[in-house]
Amino acid sequence: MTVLLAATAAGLFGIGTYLVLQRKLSRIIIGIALLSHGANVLMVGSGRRGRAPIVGSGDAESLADPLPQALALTSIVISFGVTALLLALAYRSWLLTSDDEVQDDLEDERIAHRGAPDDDLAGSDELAEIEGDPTGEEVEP
Amino acid sequence: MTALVTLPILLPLVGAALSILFGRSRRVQRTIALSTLTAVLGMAVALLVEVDRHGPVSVQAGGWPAPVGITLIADRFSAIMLVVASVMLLSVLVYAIGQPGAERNHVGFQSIYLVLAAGVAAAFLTGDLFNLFVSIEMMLTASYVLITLGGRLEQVRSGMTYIVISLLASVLFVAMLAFVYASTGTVNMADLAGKVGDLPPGLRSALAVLMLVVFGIKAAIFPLFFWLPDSYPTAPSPVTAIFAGLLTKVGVYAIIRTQTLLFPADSRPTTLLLVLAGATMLVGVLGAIAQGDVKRILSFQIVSHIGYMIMGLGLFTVGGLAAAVLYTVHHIVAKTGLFLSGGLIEHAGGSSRLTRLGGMVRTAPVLAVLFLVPALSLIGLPPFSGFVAKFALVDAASERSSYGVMAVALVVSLLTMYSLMKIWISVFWSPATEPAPAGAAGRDRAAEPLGGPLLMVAPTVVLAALTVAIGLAAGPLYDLSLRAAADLLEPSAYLEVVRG
Amino acid sequence: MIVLLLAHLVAGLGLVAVGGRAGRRAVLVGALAPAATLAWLALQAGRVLDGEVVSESLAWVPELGLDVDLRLDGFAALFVALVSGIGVLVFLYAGRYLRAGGEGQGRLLGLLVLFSGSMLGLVLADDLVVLFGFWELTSLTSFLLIGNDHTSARARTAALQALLVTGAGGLAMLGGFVLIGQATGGGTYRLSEVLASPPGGTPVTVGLVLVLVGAFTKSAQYPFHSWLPGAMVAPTPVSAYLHSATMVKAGVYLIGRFAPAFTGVWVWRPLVVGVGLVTMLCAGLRALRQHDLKLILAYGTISQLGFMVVMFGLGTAETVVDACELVLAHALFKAALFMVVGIVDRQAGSRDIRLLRRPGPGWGPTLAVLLVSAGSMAGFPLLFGFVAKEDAFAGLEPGSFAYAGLVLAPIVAASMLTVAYSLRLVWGVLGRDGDGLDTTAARTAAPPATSPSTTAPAGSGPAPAPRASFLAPAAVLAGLTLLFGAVPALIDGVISAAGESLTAAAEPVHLAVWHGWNLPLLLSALVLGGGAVLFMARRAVDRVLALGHHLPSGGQGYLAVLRTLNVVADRTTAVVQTGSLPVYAGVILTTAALLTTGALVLGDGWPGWPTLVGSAGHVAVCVALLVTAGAAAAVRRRFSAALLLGATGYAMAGLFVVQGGADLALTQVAIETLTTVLFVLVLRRLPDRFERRSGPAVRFVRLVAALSVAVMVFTVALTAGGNRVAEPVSSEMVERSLPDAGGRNVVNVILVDFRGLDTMSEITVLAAAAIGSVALARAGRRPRSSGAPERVPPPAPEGRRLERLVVIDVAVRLVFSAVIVGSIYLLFVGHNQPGGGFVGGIVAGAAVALRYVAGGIDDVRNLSRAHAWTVLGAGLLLAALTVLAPVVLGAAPLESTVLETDLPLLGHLKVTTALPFDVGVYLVVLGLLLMVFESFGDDPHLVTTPVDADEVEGPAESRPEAPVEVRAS
Amino acid sequence: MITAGYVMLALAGIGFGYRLLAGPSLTDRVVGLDGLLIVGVSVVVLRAMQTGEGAFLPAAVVVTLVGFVSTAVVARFIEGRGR
Amino acid sequence: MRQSAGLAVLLVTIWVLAWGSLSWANVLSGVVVAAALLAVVPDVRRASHPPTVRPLPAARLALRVLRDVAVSNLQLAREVVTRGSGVATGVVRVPLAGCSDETVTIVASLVALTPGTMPVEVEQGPTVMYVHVLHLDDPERVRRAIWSLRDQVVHAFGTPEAIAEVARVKAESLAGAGP
Amino acid sequence: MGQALALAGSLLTLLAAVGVVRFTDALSRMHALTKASTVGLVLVLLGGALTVDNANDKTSLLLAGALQLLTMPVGANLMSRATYRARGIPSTVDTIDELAEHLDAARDEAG
Ligand code: NA
Ligand code: NA
Repeated sequence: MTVLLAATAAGLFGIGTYLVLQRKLSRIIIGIALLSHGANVLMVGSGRRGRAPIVGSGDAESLADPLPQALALTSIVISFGVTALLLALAYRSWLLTSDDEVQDDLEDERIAHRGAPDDDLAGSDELAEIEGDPTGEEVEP
Repeated sequence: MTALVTLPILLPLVGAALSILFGRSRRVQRTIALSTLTAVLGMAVALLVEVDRHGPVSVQAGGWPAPVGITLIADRFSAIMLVVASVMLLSVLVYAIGQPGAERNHVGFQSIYLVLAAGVAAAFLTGDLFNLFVSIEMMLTASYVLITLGGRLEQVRSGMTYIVISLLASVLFVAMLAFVYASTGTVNMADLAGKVGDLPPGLRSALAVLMLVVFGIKAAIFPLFFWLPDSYPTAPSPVTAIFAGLLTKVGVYAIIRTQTLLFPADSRPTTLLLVLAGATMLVGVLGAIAQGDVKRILSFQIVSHIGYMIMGLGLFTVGGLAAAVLYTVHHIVAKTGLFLSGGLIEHAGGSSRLTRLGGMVRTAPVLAVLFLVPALSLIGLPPFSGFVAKFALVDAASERSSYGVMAVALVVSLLTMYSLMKIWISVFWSPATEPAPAGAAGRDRAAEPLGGPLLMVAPTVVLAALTVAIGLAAGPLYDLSLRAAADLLEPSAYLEVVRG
Repeated sequence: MIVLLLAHLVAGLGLVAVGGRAGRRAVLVGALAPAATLAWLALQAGRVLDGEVVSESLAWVPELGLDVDLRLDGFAALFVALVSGIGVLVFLYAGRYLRAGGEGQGRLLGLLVLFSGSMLGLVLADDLVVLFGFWELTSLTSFLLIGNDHTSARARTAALQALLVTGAGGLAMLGGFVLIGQATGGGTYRLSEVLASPPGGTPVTVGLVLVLVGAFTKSAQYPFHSWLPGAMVAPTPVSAYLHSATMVKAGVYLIGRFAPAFTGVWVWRPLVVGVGLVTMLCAGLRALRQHDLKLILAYGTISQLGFMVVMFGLGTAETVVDACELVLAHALFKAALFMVVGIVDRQAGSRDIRLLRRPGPGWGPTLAVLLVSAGSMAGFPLLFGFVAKEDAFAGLEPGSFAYAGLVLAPIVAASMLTVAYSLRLVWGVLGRDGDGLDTTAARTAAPPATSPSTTAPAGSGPAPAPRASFLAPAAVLAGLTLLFGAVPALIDGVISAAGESLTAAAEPVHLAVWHGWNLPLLLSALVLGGGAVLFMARRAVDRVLALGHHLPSGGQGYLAVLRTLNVVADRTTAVVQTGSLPVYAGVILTTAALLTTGALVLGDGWPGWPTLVGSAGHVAVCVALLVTAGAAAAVRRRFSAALLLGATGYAMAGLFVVQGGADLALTQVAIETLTTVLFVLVLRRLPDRFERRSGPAVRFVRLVAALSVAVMVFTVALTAGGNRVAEPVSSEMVERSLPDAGGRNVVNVILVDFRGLDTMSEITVLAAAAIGSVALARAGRRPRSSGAPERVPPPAPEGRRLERLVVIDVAVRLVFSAVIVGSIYLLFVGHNQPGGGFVGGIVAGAAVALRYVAGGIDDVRNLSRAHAWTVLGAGLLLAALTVLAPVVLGAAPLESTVLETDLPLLGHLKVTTALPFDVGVYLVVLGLLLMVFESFGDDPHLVTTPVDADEVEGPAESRPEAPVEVRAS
Repeated sequence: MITAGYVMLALAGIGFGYRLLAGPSLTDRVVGLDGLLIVGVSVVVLRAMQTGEGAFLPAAVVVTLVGFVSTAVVARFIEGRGR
Repeated sequence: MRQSAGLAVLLVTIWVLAWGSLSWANVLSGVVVAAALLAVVPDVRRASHPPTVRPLPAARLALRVLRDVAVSNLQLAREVVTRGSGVATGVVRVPLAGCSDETVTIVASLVALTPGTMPVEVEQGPTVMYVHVLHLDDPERVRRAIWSLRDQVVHAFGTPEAIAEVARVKAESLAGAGP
Repeated sequence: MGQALALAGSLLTLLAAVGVVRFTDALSRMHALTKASTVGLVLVLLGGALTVDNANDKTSLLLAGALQLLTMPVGANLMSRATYRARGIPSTVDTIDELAEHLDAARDEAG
């Protein structure tokens, strides 16, 4: 792993992170794609570089490490599948809302902005009553 | 033996493929799925018996020896998880078939469900870190599809959260794998177990922490859990139930597996784990208390109870790990059961909001019992499964003088009770304070004396009975957990069987 | 004993299930289990009174020291007698109190039996954890009993409070048990062993406090008392049984068990005695202000429990024996009093002393029972309560232990209160207050807790007298009070056995009515006199007590705690659970970055700076990567961003080239193109621009998160890269690729052979993603009208379909089949050259994309009779079977064979069994792409109106179903 | 000679890259991207000529194909928007 | 059937080229692949008319295209240096009677490669091409150049009917009727 | 020979790049790219095919060249059409625009 590769991966991760923290799903998808690129840079960078690992095209020492390549390839293909799914989600979002904005969870917002819990399970009224604590005024007319 | 370790992964895959091909007939699809999962359950049980008697069983995929080929391996811990997972998968499938509605009729449901089953099994059985990644991806992709099946607006919203966060975890996973390979030149877990120890301490603990974060996102531990309560409740009930039971547990499994197997004792993030465990328990249960919807309360409780499992791991004693294993088993059963009864409540009452439900102890007494049993188990009341598991945890914490986390565990137990009783009181006792939404599927009481279709009620009953059974048979189960925990802390047999 | 517990369980569950239909017989069934227990106890009586112990054990979780150890000794026997004896009576009483067939009665009786069993288990348990278990079960059954009338908001509220308070105490107690159990040498939870050799140390001290908290909550001691008055909303049989005679004594029971062993611990006596005394006094005072008969009794119970707590808590040989007497006396008179109050309530229709009128004729026996029991409560001579109180005073005589006087004085004072509220109770039942006080004020006040139905409305003349069978159970109890009061020696044996089983120091007792002229007698007289005076001056007393109304009460404390809890829960959740994806993502990524970097920095292992750059090519592609990535992030238009992302992807391919990854570069190029295509297909629907530029603060936070992640990646990457500790395992792969796996292209051999399982999972991911995309994109389309699957959608209005362009049409037709052939070539060449199933499939997908460009989705659909789903399924099946087949044959999954043969004309042929696997991969990838076009590629006019997903159901089961969801008509 | 080729292609790459980044229209970016792909393929071919390593040539062939695919798709669907 | 055979030959050729060596194994497998493709994707069978290639006109066309391309690039070099000075763009309508789908595609492609012109629209029935021209001084000159290109293409690849049609149109235009 | 062809191809690509940078409107840049780089790349591919040893590599390069010749002009055609029609891109037509007239006429007819 050269400094350049590490820095490139870091840069991709940084930019990807910046994009993932946005509200438009299409930007988020781009961010995730960049993060995946960053991870794959790390992956291929984790093995030796060299000639394409095809037996017979050079001595074994000069070949690039094939394993990280295979792993990166797998991860690339998986990312592709999931990206397709995410795009389907954006498409669905467009069908329903004509946009791909990531909306906040309504229930969370409701809880965050309500004054008090909806239900008084503690039953403050009932409790005062059944505890049998008559006020002084009740005794004397 | 080869078959026992491999077929639980391969059969669902073949089943999924057949299910795709037989897309024209739901009946055939259901037969495929039911028979596949039944077979998997049988094999899982056989595997557990075998592993418990004779130690870990491993297979090298393709016949290639260990670091070259992928290792599939079952030890007691993975076999236990596989058995429990198979039971859940089968029960929830039956429930899903019994549930009226569009989702279960979707042409893709059965095949995706089988993919999920394969992913879960593969995650439990793999002995290779990269294959673990791929297995989890398989499970997650299936879950992405299941959680958005139906395509309603709130599903799209929560699906975005769920998928994006999961993808971030996946990206970090790949980065972590790259770091692991860069420093050790291998991704085979048994191979890594020998090599990670040679790494400098800083790198070692950085890898340990990164793994914890990666799997912690999936396991929903604090502060990585936020996605869960927002996304689970929007899915169809059976989907939520199987997610609640299995998905986070795969994360927990991975945390326990990697932290015990890969890292030498001196680089285990004990304090970090215990702090996170406590925070997870507490924040999760507070979230549950704040909610006003059955499924959301139950979802937050998942988070809270993940804390217990992490706590057991964080103790890094045989007792603690055994408790964590037992707790995980208990939690899977009880929580899945609760979500199933939550689905029945929704079916019977037309909503899952507390304010819209009420008086069901009279209108649906069977549901009351079906809710109460797993609820009491989750609270930790004897003789249900949760009691022994929770006690084992507290006992282990006390043994190790980890009083802080022990206190949190006890307090959270109480708060769990409060949040569950909130459901009990609102749904079963008090009258509804809000009318049910217009057009809500109010069920025909006369037609459904059980409170729901038979195929929905039956699996719920089975899980409720199971949580009682686990409680009653806790002795042998705890012994098994102890053996599993001992294996985890002293994995020599595991390593031997892989290295040959 | 276990059989008895099981009998309770079975009877209880049976009654809950079908008791509602059993009518009055249900009561008798309910009484069976306690009756059997009583019979069993009678059989064991001889041995137990001789000081023997009857024990039974059932292994449960031996490794945790968790076994169902049951142990019947004298003390337990006393409680078993109470639980089962009063249990039988309560069931008989309930038979008259409850209206037959009322809603929830089967449930109520069943729960009572379950409670009875739990209580029995509690007092018999010799394992602390099992004891805790039964303890919680009593809390739970109490909860369900209090809330049994679920339509009443008060019942629900009270039930929850009781559950939370006692549940909290129970958990504290469990913590205490664990601390104590762990402190014993062997880590035992066996109660008798713990008490035999009590451990010490700080954890034990803390543990004891926790255990006491549990006991205090259960026995309604201040400040945890307020749930008990609330619990009075339960039907009177429940109050009589749980909330006076048995369950509330569980805490007292526990203190009694623990006291002799742990009085030496410094915290024990001050805490127990202090709390007990405060409770005695405060609850006594509160009792004086109640108008509801049940509440008078409830506060009386709290006060008396305080008394018992003090006596047991002192833990001397003498006081524990006295306390045992108190337990018995209290159970007898308080259960009877509750029953009488229940009778009054039922017959007169009210329990409010301001509303009750003088009882009419025929009430004589009832009043007799009342007088006997209340007298016992007040400590009137010749009644058992007197005997017990005398002995208690004697046990507290100054000099019997340190500061005994300090304890005695408040107890005497509290006893006066007891006398006063006993009188108030009697006076109330007699209807004397009903004449004197302003009844209108009472009527307008909140209605007192009355049972849901009464035989007669209040105030409509004298109430009818109860039937004899209604009164009988209470009469039995009153009779015992009289009997033991007159001839206390009858129970010498019971009390002695109980005392001796608690502490070896206890000596056999001889109960007597008359001990001569001594201090206790004097005190008794003083108490009776003082109490009478207090009652006489009740108006004045009430006015004084009313001043204390504003003092914080236990109930307010509970409310405050609960409210705070809810507020804290809300606030925490509002902060943590913002519901906003960007926040979640930010927290997660930053956490990952900070924790990991932190761990790295705290340890050491910096390997020094490695090589700066690999080659000039590296510099070029890395610069390209970063610049295009940055631009993709910066542009504000969706299409431009997608194009720049594509450029980044091509730069990645460049990087793979310079690193030496041929297959990787190939795959990357192909995938990147298709990703761009998909992006365009989706983005064409979406608005042109990204709107809403966020504020500087938000952007700053994003920047910080991005930076922290980048720093983490950079540092860990360099540290990991510079610390390679072993030769990579891939060298062996390179060696074995050709000779053992029959392929030159090592990457491909890894993908389809060495690590074929990864690939299997990966194509499964693709299949799932494909299904998911179709499901999402096509969900909620209106069902096709006819069942027959149509391949071609109905023609769209002119001008709205994708326009056919002659140039591209011709070019695509020329290119398409050539590209497909090329893709098949790539598939087959893969094992030896760059290529393989993935790349082949993707290139085939590119060809499909060309068809799409030419003629839209119709052209794609018309390509072949083979449906996209079939392609996908067949591919997955082929791959899975290739993995599976060797397993069936007894080999490892995916184990492959190299087939080599020389054929005439064709020459040397070499095929590995990995080939069908790769074909499966090809098909899955192609299937995915076909389905993706199916998802996004619809002509715009078909989907311009957003569809409401909810209104559409999926195709019905009976109709023939097409694999692809229906499309709009 | 090959080195001269590399230099020219590098300069061309800078030019196309500038157009890709600067736009301003979508067509300009497509032009830039297509140009960059051509540069990339050319570099790979030059490298193959230089080193004799043919492993990356399939990638070059595929680029010529898929470059067309993406251009065609973009071209078909950018109507109504130009940036 | 004839179309299929022609396509199959093309596909086998590509297959053999891809493998890089002419062997029985490659040819036979190519036949299998081509047959399989035609069977599974029947749609490709109706792909196009069988290509008619007349060697001599085709060679002439090739020469002309080579010349055009050379000119085109030189012209471009000049413009690059002069920064497109004197650019006067315009769009010209060029009716192309007698062109089939295939030939009009070839014409359009060649127009794209030849100096200063770029087709921006091709319409069918009647066939009309709109060409974007960098230096438009005389639209007629552009039209004439493209027509001559069309003639050559049709002579090289078109059907006899197309050649006749082209000849007829040419005669009409010479007669001044205009296309 | 091969190397010379490759060098010429590279030069043409550079030429295209300069045109793409310097021309002032999108359609003109389209001209520059299509003309120079199609030929440029084909030359490079030819040069490669003449130089490399492996027969398979040679045929690959030839196939790539054929593909490029076939697709690049078609792509350019498509792209120009889209550019001309795209609302967001100003197509500076300095002199006559017969397509615009045609489109207007068609629009009038429809409206
Ligand atoms: Na409610
Ligand atoms: Na324009």
